[in-house]
Amino acid sequence: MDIKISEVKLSEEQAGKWGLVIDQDICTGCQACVAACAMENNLSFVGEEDSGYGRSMHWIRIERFWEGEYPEVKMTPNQPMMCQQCGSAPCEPVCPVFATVHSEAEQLNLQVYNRCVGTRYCANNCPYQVRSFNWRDYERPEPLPNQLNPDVTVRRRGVMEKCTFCIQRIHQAQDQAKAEGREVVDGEFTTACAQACPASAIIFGRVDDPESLVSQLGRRSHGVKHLEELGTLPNVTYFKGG
Amino acid sequence: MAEKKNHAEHAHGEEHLRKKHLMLDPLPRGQMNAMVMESMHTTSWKFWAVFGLLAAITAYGLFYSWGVMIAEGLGVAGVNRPAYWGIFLVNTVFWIGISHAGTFISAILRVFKAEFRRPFTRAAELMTTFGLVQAGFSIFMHMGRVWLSYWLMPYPNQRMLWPNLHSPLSWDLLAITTYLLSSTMYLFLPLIPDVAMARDRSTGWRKTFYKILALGFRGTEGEWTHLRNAMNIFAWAIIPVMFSVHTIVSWDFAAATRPGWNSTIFGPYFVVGALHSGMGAVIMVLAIVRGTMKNMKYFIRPEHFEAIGKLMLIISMTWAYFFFNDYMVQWYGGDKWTKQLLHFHEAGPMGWMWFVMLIFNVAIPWAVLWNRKWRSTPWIVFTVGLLINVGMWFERYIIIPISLSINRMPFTWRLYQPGIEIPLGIGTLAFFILLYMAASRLIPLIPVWEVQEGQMAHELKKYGRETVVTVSELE
Amino acid sequence: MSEKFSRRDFLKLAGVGAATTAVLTGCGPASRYVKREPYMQMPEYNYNGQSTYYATTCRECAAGCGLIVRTVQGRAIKTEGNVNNPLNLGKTCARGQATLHGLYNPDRVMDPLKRNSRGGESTEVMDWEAAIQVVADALKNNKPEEIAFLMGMAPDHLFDLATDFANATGINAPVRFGALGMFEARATLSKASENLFGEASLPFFDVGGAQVVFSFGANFLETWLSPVSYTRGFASLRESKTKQRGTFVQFESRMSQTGGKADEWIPLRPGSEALVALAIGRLASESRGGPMPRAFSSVDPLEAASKSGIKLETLEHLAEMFAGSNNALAIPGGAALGQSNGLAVAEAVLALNAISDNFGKPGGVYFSALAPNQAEYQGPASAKEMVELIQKMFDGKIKVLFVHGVNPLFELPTSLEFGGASKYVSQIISFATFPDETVREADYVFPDHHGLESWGYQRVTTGSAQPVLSGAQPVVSPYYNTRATADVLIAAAQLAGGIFAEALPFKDEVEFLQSKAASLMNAADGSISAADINTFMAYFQQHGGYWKLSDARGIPNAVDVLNRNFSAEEAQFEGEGEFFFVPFVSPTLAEAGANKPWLQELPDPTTTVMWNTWVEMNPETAHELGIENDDVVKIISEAGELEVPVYVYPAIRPDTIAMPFGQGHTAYGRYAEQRGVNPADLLGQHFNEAGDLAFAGMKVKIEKTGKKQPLSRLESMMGVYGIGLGEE
Amino acid sequence: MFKRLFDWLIQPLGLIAVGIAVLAVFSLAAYGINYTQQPPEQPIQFPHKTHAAFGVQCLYCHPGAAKGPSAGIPAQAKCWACHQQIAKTQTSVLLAPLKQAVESGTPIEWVPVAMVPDFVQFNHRAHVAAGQNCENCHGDMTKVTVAQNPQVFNMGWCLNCHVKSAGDDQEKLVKLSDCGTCHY
Repeated sequence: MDIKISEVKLSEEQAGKWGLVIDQDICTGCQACVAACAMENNLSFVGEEDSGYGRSMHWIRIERFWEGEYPEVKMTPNQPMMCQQCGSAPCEPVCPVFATVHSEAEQLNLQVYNRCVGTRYCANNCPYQVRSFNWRDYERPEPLPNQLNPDVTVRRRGVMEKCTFCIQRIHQAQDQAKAEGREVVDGEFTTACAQACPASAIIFGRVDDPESLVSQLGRRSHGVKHLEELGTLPNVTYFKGG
Repeated sequence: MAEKKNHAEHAHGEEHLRKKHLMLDPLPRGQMNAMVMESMHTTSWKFWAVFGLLAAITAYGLFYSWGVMIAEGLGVAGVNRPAYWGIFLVNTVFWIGISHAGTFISAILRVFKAEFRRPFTRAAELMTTFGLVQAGFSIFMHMGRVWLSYWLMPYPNQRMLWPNLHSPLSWDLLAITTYLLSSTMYLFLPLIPDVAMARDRSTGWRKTFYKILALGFRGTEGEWTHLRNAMNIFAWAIIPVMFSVHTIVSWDFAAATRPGWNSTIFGPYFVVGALHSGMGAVIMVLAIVRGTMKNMKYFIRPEHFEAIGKLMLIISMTWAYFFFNDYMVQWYGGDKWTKQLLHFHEAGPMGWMWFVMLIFNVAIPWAVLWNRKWRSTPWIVFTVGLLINVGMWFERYIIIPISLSINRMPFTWRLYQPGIEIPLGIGTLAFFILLYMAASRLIPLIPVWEVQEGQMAHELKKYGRETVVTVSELE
Repeated sequence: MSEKFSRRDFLKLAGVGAATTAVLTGCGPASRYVKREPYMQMPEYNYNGQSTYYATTCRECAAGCGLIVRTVQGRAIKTEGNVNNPLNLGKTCARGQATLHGLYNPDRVMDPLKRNSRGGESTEVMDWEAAIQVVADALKNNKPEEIAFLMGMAPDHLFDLATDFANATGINAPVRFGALGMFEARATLSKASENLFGEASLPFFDVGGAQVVFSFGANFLETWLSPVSYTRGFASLRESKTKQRGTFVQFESRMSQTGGKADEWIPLRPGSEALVALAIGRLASESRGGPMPRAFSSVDPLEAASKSGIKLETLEHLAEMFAGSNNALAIPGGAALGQSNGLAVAEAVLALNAISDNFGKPGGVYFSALAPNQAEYQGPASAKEMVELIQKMFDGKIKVLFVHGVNPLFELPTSLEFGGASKYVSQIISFATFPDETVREADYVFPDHHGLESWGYQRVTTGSAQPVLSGAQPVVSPYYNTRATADVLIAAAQLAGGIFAEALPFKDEVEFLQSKAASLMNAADGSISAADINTFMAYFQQHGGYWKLSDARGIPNAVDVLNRNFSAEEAQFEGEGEFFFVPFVSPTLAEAGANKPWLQELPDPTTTVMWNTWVEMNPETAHELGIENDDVVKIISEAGELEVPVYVYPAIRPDTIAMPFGQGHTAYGRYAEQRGVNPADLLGQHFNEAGDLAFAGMKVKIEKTGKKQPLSRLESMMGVYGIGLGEE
Repeated sequence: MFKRLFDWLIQPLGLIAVGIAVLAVFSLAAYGINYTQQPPEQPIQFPHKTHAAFGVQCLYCHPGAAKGPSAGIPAQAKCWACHQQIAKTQTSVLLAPLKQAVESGTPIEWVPVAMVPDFVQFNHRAHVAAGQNCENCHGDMTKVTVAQNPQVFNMGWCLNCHVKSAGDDQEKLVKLSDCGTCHY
């Protein structure tokens, strides 16, 4: 069952705009991206009990599995998993109120917090399981709220959330470029995870610009897009390496 | 065998047939009306004790717990990643399933002129309406921000925002609303002559109450004609609605890109499943009504249990067929995640549920209901009905939270452990029974006019040595 | 209703109505209750709603990475790496990201406090005048040799100030200590380097330039020396675009996060590292041909194979791999050095590098570049040196102990009895930012600013080819009534007068910083230069520090390395019990991260456990003992015992158990307290020849307790391990 | 009891009572909504019209509008820069709070008038750059004392203008009606 959707010419119809390239071979699993994402995007921490029950709010998680048994045991390459910003996202059609909706302008899967009524259908239908739900109003005792990023909405209970590709940074860069009367330059800004990554295993940029770094990296032959066979047209490319 | 039977019939003859069949055992109309009125008026201290207990359970389980959940967030429930849907949706599907029996009995059997339906169409219809109410509760509970649920409704607004009609949930909302409205109408129409009857035999606030409900029905020929026409139209129209509702509910799952859900056969499979649990529920209700309400032994007789039991057997077989079909299709599909899921169903930590489901839904009904004597015995069919309902609830539990535990991202697999869903679920059950108890003392549970109509049409005729039941067309 | 329904009541009612309406229409909290206070005087370069960025230095560990902090309206919002800082080139680790949860931590020391009785809860708030008087009195009323400074590992300006102060006044030279240094076995590294190359310097391993990397226990992707810099090196080792993808082999008994990235992970019997290194050296020399160097001649590969539990074929294959590359690098570190023979391990592994003769070459071994205002490498204190200090405390030779930047009651093993010794010290004054265990045992706490609120600089000890002095400046004004410890010391010294005042002739901390930086102002090859000190300091803060532009790494003199004799002795393990005990530093929490909620919520890179401590055990061992995941076991060592839940870990030797260090606080704020256990409680008083603690040199017993404590994991036990899936 | 209540409710007087109750609930809600739209009380009855009449430009006090997301409230130092040279400042009762605030160094607590909810990411700069004048949204400040909103800042109002200003430009419409333009 190794049919690549790209081979049957589906993906060209809806080219993404922003994308990530992730090199699993150099990802060390250090969690810097996870922490950076939490700080940038005002993620709540949920405490021991809830986090152990699958309720942690990580927008990006690093997956690792095991191969073989001791002593020939190997840890599989760390796999950072975040919203793949699918070109044809399964989460979008199922939302009854358009809270999960495709941004035509940025070609991202938006989660409009204030429209969300919390049916959680989108999360069920996400093959990547990268959506987190605000199960409670998680406490942030004073003065921790001082750290909150004013550019990102603080979510309250009953609302779905997920990786936005740091859309606030996209807007900021675009606004800045517009004010200066120019186009956004590749590498001018990046997502919080990519910016923090000590190994530079995460690279962010325009996938629709053939000259951008992500496009150049993406053309390397062994890139994989996860669950592409579902026709989701994801915008995150993984290199397993090794 | 055939000879024996003939012999028996000869021995008892007409007397036996009359005793067996309500339609052949007419009572004077006044007496029958009085019996129904009496059943409505009689309340023992036991009734009030149960009523009070249920009211308390409803208040705590449904309203208080829900309030807590609204205030605290869904964290008090057991839902998590990846089982984002839990018992709330199980209960929604379950109650919608229960609601199917009413329509099936009163509409389909009416359309097909199955005479045995007559005494209990109302009892079944009430289940439809009250079941849908519980389904509505369950689905609203499930929402993270229930106070914004009106956003699911299409209404003109400045923001140029509409509900997403691509979403199966939007179809659900439309289907369930339609079904609730039409089934309520359909419950109400045949009720009119009976409340008119009750109005004429009541005093005080009951009289006022029935006066409002009866809409001034006096029983003239013209009124009857209109009523019959209306009932006919509704009976036909509600059948596709009924089928569509559960099909659409099944699309919530079938339209999703999840292993185990993405199955083309879910539509009919769900409809049959709904009837399966619905029939079980009807037979339980009838057994309880027969056992606890006054004068009901006259109206509800073993023949009715026998007839419903037969239906249950057929439905159980159909359900088994669809289950098997679905399983085969999924298994042969060869998708590794689906295979993993099927294996998880049977051998996972909740594997016992899968086996219990099959035993309750298939093995026990098949083993018991083939026997005429057994299926005519109220307590036996009551038990079978109960087991079927448990089995069908398990089926939905397997389809929703258990199937959600397994997905294409093994790193996230996790089991679901219910939390506040349990009091909330018990609350809906208590509220259902509470509504039913209240209704049983407020409106005639037996459609008297329908029974009388049937009795008028039935006759015993003798052709030589044979006694034959004949039914004349009334219309 | 006899009372009158007042207008206020009515408005309240209407307010409730409005709030309800707001909620029902989805408008969130009614915004009309918000108040806005304008600045009295708007700071320059500050606009409403726009971010201001400040360069500073990360103080979470001693590496000294440069940070750029985004601030909005006086609040620090986000930290990013300083792209210009040669150490981290714009990158940060998770701890650097979460430093804001330290800054805005709900549990900080908010005022100078006097503790009424040590260990007690009751404290009195003091004002800073009184606090400075206390310090001044402590200086004046004691003999200089009875005063000691215990400081954190970071070689920062405060350490320089304390050193200058000590030198001028005759008080004890400040002792720098940190658990990270202890678990890194820094002293062993520099001692080995002294023995082999004649210079007690900290080696720098150019992982990025190598083709084959053999690491003996070095957890360089986690907390070891300078993780961000080493991670960058690792990434370029693996980079396959411009060169052949490098190979990485890790030798350790328990798979660390670093080991998880290895192409080949070789589990060896703890204690046999030196033997294995020498055996590989011998086999590699054989494979290369030529005369057998003396260093490897006496070792028997067969014996090494049998004692280490590595197959001989594997050893041969590894040796061939090592010999086959001209760019092979061997790194000693971590638990391999924290054993009784740690120094021998370090020397043997360093000697391996002589085979590919990579000293001072790309992909080889260097000496770390010394920071711009540094003359020679000064390592932090080894555990042995700490014991000396503790002994002095026991003997009553220390009357006043100043503690800053370190939490000895948590970081030092209990068996070293810092707590017991502190009872003989008449006055303990802590300058901690957070209410940690040591603060609870101190008589006074005069809280320092958080790192992001303070001035300073920090020398980069290792990790950068260029000499780097990372500069720090306050990115936000202090949130609480805290004061820079340097300022307190300067003020107290002035108050004490005499030699003390002469020792610190500065107005304040900033003037001290200027005096220290003055020599760099016009130095050649600097990243910045200026004609006057004020301009220079402005540049210094603006750029986040000062660095030289050229490579200044030292080249080890390795002429005789292969002609030495190396000990192949195995390590001695203390204590009775069948399990080797390997404590390791939690990669996400490290020694001081436990009070930052988001660090607690970060899954451990290898086990994905959050918010707790666990003990790792091989599945086979667990099966034999009848132990399952989440079963609480009691671990008994000669020094103590702990109860901790089990994580059945597939990549650990069956005769080894491992535990992360970082949790188990009894103080340190709401997120850290009463959470997990501290493996340091199990460690005994054993040292290697270099004076580092033999923390991995223990054997322990395990007892079942019958209790269960579920660990919070991010991973799925079903999906990752198949537990509960119905598959056998 | 139930019966008597029921009987009472369906007689005309009862129906009137029901009507009154329903009306009361609705009017309370209406008042609540209305109340949220009232200009709140300010510490100083700041006369925008007076300042505008002196020819003070909006951007003089609210310079952030041209540069970034927030227009900003001027620092007290800015008020004082002009006011300390105005003799009336020392005597006027209305200006006493300002004088006191500056002298005591306590900030004045203004109540924001024009606010969008926290889930709306609003940027003044883009609107100013697109040629919107302040008064298009904030009304004519030459006519009011305390600032008040001439219109409710709700999504319909925003969107209406966005759609209008996009005109026939499809690309612009996509950008201006995208949820992610304001909500993230």
